[in-house]
Amino acid sequence: MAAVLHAISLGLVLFATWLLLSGFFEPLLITFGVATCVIVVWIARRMDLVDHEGHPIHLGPRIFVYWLWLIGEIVKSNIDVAKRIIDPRLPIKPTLFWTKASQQSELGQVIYANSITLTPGTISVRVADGSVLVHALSAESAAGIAQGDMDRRVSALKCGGPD
Amino acid sequence: MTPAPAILLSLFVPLAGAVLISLSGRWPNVREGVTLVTATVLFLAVASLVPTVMAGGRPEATLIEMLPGLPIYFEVEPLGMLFALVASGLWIANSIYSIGYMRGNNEANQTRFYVCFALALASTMGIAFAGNMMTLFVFYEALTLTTYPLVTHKGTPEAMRAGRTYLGILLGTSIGLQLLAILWTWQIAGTLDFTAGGILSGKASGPIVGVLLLLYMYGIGKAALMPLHRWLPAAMVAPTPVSALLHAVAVVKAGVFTVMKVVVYIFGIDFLRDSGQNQWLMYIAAATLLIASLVALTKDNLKARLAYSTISQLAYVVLGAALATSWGVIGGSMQIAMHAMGKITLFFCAGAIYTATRKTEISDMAGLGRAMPFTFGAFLIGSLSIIGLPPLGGAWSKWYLMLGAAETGEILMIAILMLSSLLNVAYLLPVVARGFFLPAPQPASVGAAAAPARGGIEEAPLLCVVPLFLTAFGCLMLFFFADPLYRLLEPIALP
Amino acid sequence: MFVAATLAILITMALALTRALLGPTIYDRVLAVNAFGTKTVLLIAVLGFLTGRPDFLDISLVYALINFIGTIAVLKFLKFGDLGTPGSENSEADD
Amino acid sequence: MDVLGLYNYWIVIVLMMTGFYVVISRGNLIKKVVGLNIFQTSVFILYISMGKIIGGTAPIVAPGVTVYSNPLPHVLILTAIVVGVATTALGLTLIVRIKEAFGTVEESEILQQRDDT
Amino acid sequence: MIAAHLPVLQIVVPLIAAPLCLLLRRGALAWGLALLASWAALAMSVLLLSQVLSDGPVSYALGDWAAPWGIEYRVDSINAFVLLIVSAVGAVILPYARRSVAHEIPAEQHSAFYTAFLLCLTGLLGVAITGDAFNLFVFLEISSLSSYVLIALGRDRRALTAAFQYLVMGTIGATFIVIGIGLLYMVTGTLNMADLAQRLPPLGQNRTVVVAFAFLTIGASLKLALFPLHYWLPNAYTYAPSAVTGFLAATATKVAVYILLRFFFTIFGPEFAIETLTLQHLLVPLAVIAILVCSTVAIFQDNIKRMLAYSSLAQIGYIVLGIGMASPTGLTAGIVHLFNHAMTKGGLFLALGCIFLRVGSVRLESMQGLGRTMPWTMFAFVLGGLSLIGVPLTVGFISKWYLVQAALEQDSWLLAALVLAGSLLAIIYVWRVVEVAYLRPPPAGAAAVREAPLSMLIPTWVLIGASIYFGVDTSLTVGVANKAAVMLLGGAP
Amino acid sequence: MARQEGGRVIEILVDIVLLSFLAVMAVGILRLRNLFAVVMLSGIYSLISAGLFVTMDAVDVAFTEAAVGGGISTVLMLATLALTTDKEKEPLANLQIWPLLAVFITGAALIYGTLDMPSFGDPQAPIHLHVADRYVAEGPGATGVPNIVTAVLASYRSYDTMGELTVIFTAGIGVMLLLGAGSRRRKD
Amino acid sequence: MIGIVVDIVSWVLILTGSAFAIIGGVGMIRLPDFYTRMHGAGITDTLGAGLILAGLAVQAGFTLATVKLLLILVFLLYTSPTSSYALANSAYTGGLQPWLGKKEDGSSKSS
Amino acid sequence: MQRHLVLRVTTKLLMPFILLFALYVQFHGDFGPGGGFQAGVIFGAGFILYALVYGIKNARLVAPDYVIRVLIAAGLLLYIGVGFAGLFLGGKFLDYNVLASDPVSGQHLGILLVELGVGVTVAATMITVFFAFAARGRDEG
Repeated sequence: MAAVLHAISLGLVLFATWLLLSGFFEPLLITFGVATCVIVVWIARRMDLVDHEGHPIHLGPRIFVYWLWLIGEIVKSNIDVAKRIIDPRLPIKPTLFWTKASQQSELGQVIYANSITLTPGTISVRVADGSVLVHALSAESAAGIAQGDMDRRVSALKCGGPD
Repeated sequence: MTPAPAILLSLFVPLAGAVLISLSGRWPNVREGVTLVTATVLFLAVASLVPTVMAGGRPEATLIEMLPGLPIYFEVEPLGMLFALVASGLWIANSIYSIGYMRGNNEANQTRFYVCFALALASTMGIAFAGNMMTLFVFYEALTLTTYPLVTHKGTPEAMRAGRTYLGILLGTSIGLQLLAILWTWQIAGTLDFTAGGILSGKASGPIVGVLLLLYMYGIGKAALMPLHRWLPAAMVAPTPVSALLHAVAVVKAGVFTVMKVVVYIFGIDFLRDSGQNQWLMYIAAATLLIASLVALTKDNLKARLAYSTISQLAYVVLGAALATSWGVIGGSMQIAMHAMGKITLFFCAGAIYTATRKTEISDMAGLGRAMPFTFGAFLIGSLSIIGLPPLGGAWSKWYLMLGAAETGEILMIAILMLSSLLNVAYLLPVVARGFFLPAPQPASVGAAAAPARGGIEEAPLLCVVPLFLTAFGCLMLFFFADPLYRLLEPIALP
Repeated sequence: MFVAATLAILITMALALTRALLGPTIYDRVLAVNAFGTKTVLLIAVLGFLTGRPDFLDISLVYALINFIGTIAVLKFLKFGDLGTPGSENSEADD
Repeated sequence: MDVLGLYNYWIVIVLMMTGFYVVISRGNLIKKVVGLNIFQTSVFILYISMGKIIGGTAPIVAPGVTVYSNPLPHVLILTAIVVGVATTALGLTLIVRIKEAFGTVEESEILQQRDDT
Repeated sequence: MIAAHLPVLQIVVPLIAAPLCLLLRRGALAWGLALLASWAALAMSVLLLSQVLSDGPVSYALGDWAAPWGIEYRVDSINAFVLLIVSAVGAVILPYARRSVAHEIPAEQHSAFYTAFLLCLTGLLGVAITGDAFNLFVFLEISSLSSYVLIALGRDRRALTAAFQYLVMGTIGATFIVIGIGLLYMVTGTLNMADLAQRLPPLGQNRTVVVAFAFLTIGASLKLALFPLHYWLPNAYTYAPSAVTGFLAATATKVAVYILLRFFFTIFGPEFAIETLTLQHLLVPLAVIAILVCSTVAIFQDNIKRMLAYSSLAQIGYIVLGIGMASPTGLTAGIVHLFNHAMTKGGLFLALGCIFLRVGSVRLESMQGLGRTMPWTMFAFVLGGLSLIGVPLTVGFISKWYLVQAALEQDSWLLAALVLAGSLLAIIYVWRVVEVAYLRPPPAGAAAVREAPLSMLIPTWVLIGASIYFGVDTSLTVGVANKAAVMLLGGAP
Repeated sequence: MARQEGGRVIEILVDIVLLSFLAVMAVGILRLRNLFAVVMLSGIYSLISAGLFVTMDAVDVAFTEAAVGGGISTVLMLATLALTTDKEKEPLANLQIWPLLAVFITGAALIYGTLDMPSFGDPQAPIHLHVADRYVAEGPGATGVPNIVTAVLASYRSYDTMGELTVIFTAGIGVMLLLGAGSRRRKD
Repeated sequence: MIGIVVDIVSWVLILTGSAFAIIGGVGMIRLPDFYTRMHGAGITDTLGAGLILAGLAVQAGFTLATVKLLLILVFLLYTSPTSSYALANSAYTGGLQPWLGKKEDGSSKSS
Repeated sequence: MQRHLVLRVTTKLLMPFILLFALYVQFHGDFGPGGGFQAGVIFGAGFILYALVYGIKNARLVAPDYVIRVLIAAGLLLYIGVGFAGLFLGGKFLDYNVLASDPVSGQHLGILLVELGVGVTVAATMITVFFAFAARGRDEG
């Protein structure tokens, strides 16, 4: 049942994307769009892609809130790293450390790891056993991760989904 | 006059014979019967053309148009008539002889032998009746190819080497030089049809004539003009009937016949003489004639000696052509027939000696004449004919050649001809003399050398002796009945 | 304005290119290639505006996509030395 | 003939020749294929260069645009690209098989193995 | 309807059979389909040739777009002739392929093999028929790619390197052709050959055109393995499966020669190619060197397939020589030899394939005694060999006849002599085989060698028979070739 | 959005810069021994040339080149490297004289050929005046397809495209035959 | 009026984006080792690209182009960390040790 | 690379959109850049990505060899079929004008079908080629 729901919602999302991409609303192209969406959903199901990981509709609006916050973080860290790069003294002090990823689900861990990577200054190098190995450009950015603010926010997304 | 079927028949008969022979390969008697029948039928077919040709007719037949303006086309004229008669006639003798020889020596692959023989004869007929140079060339090549298996008949490394030389020189010269000459002729004259008076006459001039003549003369490797004569001695490894075929019936005769044809019908004797390009050819022929005779003197192997004798005798024909006079041409043409008859006799004898005694070296033949009187008697007759002594056929051809030389005032040539006759005497007669007059060596050594003839030396098998007797008789006949021959050939020299 | 962006992107590309040529490790090259790919995406987007035909952004999208797939292939190659292995199904660890 | 007008072609020629050189001078088969790729890609650029009209735009009809670059070279090159990738795929396939059969992809080492069986 | 659409059906029928073959999983079915398609192609090429001979050139506008805008098929006497050669060889080789392929290629690959074979056929036909320069390139690539694959399927591992070598050389050649076409397009704005022919002369000695000419020539020469650019060919022919070698040897280089002819005489026109650029000064020496060098190299080969491959190179030399002489006779000689060599060499390679099937090797020493154990095959081989030598009553003779005629017309007796010298070299290499096959006894353990199966023997003999028949009755081949030569030189399509 | 006059200058600038990049890449590919790096660079080469195609208005070509050159070719080459090796043997000499000569002659010929070429981007070049003009003028109308490249590709020169498809088909068959299930090489 | 505002906004966005892009590029050259260079590349990938695309989007207004620009952006933001991660990961598992300044950091678990 | 968590999840999310985009390109080749070939390549690339991340074995389950084999042939057959349709309907080979009542829509229809044929064959071929390469490594290794 959940699978069918996922499939339908995926189909709808895809169709929306189609319309956005296409910009044509002639019957012919709409037909093609529908056909396309059906085919893609069918293949996706064959590929076993359509589940809560592959199509995380359950995250709902929370994800957008997180995105906004993340963008802010990205801007901040960007400016920080940019400063360091153009500073003639090149004030960097790379570190490599493990930090805990407290998310229950794999999806959550992925979002966390990617978020770390997205913010310049820190890069996730490895994800294993509920921890993330992070490479940081400077002590400050390392501290920012170690603080655990991002970890908490990602956990709050409850990516595990109702399974 | 439409005896054209006879032409095609004489081409077809040996071919059909070849097929039948190969089909009857399992039953030797049938096979050899077929061979003989074929040979006879062929001779009859050829002979049926004689009256027409004698009467001045020129039967013709066209097979196919191979290239525009260049059909495979046959036309019987006197020279070809003569050649065809000689070849087909001698084939009968040769067939009989072959049967005796091949059986006597237990040769392998006899079927292939007879098949190739028949095919070679078909090619020879094609050459003899060819109505244009193209056709002649086609059959000339076919003859080379069909005789190749005969030369390499024994399959030994030596035979294969000989085969390579044979093929290499014959195909090489024909494709490399003769074909070029033919093409060039076509280019200049626009036709290749044998035409009385020559097709190049008036169309080519100056050095081109010389170059063309050179290309033709050395392109016709079968004429064994020095220095392209190597194939002929090399081919001596073949069984004796093959040697007879090569030397008397088909191959070398085809060569000199082609030379004659080229000189008479492509260049035209008058044209050639006027151009003056015949001079060097004359000298080459003369040189070949003498050198080959001298080499023959040094050979102890009987077949090798005969081979060089052939080279020398062929040069007579070429010389006749090179003289470019009517007598020369008649003499040369006659020499074809005369030499064929004489040389086949000699080869038959050599083969008979080998079959009976396994002897190949002249020095071993002392005293054999008494054991094999018929063989050595025939050898004597053949020798005398080759030397050119009356009352044998060879005398006529030598005579006309002398006349031809005299006609052009070439004293040198007359001298050479005479000298050559002396040389012939010197290398041929000792064989006979040795056989008859020298005592036989110790029996022990004879016994060791002649394993099959345990009970002393006897005549060769009857089937070997009869043909050589016949051909020896032929030599004699040719002296007395040369007139028809002359009348046959007259038109070509005196158009 | 687009000119400025174009120039900036070209400069960045040149820098990435330098890195790709310098190496020293193959990872540096891959990084440079990856960055270069992103820059190309931008360049094409900007060029569309520059030439007044901004409706060809599909190409940029394709670039981004291909770049991603290419990088994954590269990494898989680097890690496993071949492209067909799925790896062991059970292990959750990354190595 | 102005130098600026041909500059484009000249660089393309340099590129083509570099690719060509890689193909004929390198003994490594993979590098040969890469060289072929460069060679062909450069030819593509040559074609596209000749289709360009300064001031024109892509040949997709849009309102308000009058000058389009020449579409025909584009069509041809689309075909040529496909041919190129097909060739590359086949070349690489052969390389894989050669490696399996000879254990190397260096021309010189393969030549050493020219056993006659 | 069929008649009106003949030109396109000629290509499309084998083409559509190709994917269908792939769908038929069973090799035997695929073979049957391929056979049908190739025979249909032959029938159509015969019809097309007769149509062209009676009504003059045929044009077919694909997609109904008029000529310079759409792609046009244009069939005149020269390419109708080439079409006939290619489709005839294809139709003869397919029956042969059945046994040969079953012997040399794993069963599960058969349907794909026949697909590739049909594609190769399609490509070659497509090159020959098209009237559009770029379309020529596309079809050239179809044939090339499929021939790389077919060659690589040889059992020897060196087939792979040979195919790769061919791939590299072939691609360089094709790219050169593309460059050449591009340059022509650049200065004329058209790709249609007839249109090009009209638009090039006003440009005169435009430097771009000259360079385009050079590139097209080199590209085509690479494909046809003209002397210094021939390195790929011997390996490719040696290691490919027998049926493939037979097919490619008889067709691929012929089509490349056709390309050369088309470029020289139709597009650039004889005035430009011959009179302005004096091309003959380049082609003739190269051809002569090819004849002599490659024939000589052939003599020293112990692998008979390789020997024949070198002989092919020499024969290509003859063809190019004919073209290089640029006279009606010379061109006739070249075009006739195109046909003649296809028949002869195809037959020879097929005979060799029979030997490979029964003996398992094509090396000289393994052919001992084959004259007795495989009489028909060997006899076919000998006849083919005679044709290579140029013995009268074989097609080889006809070609050489015209070639020497052409040389003599230009008073270059040296050239004539060299042509004939090439024949002499051919005697040597052909005779090495004949000697071993006929005069050496079969080796002791060779009792198992039997005559090749009829399904292979008959196609072999069809080609060999053709090379005898057309050596005797030359009205068709020489007639068409002469017509084509006059047309090409006259410039009129 | 009006086309700016500066646009043309910058177009040429981009063109030149990208071409220079290409030249750098080509030399890099020539010199590098590490085949992996070579493959990476050739990937970039394709990407840059695709960028170049965009500046030259060949959007379809750019699209294809990006997908093929940057994607498929690179992936296939990596797959090949994975199955073979990624080290190139040291050649005998970095610059080989005969190939170099061949390349120089070819290149010189081409440069010679450029001398009579129409200038780059010249709207009056014959190429734009003969056949293509009609495609531009009539194509979209006759086929109902605004993308002239598609119109020409799939209709006017549809036959070429069929050939192109056949080429791809051939390559597919080839790979299937040579690397597919039935092609186990006997270890001989 | 709106036009000017739009122009100014897009100007600012594009110029800042360009600046970030260049800085990131410089970083790729200047920074000492592979891992640190990744941070440089990260700048161009995120803010550099983001700002430029955003600037273009503003310029384009509410059109299909904007949608596509945003799609590109989303796609970039989505894939670039993944590929970065994969790259870093494979470098790390491939045995490439990060340069950690003067003193060695012992916190890394060796695998 | 199944175990590669980040990659696996990302791919999962992305895959449907890649395929969608491929088909978008397929059907919008008339209006913007793109067309059958590009679409085929992108579609194939999607499968390649899947095979890279989930392993060739799984990818083969999604796209079995025989299906791919049929598709390779089918695309080409479709193309040629359109050509023949033109021929049977009274036009020349590949003449689209006769496919529908009026030439323009006939052309449009023809182009669409032809591009579809291209897309199918190209995608299937790309997949085959990649699978062949990747599978080879595993079996031999």
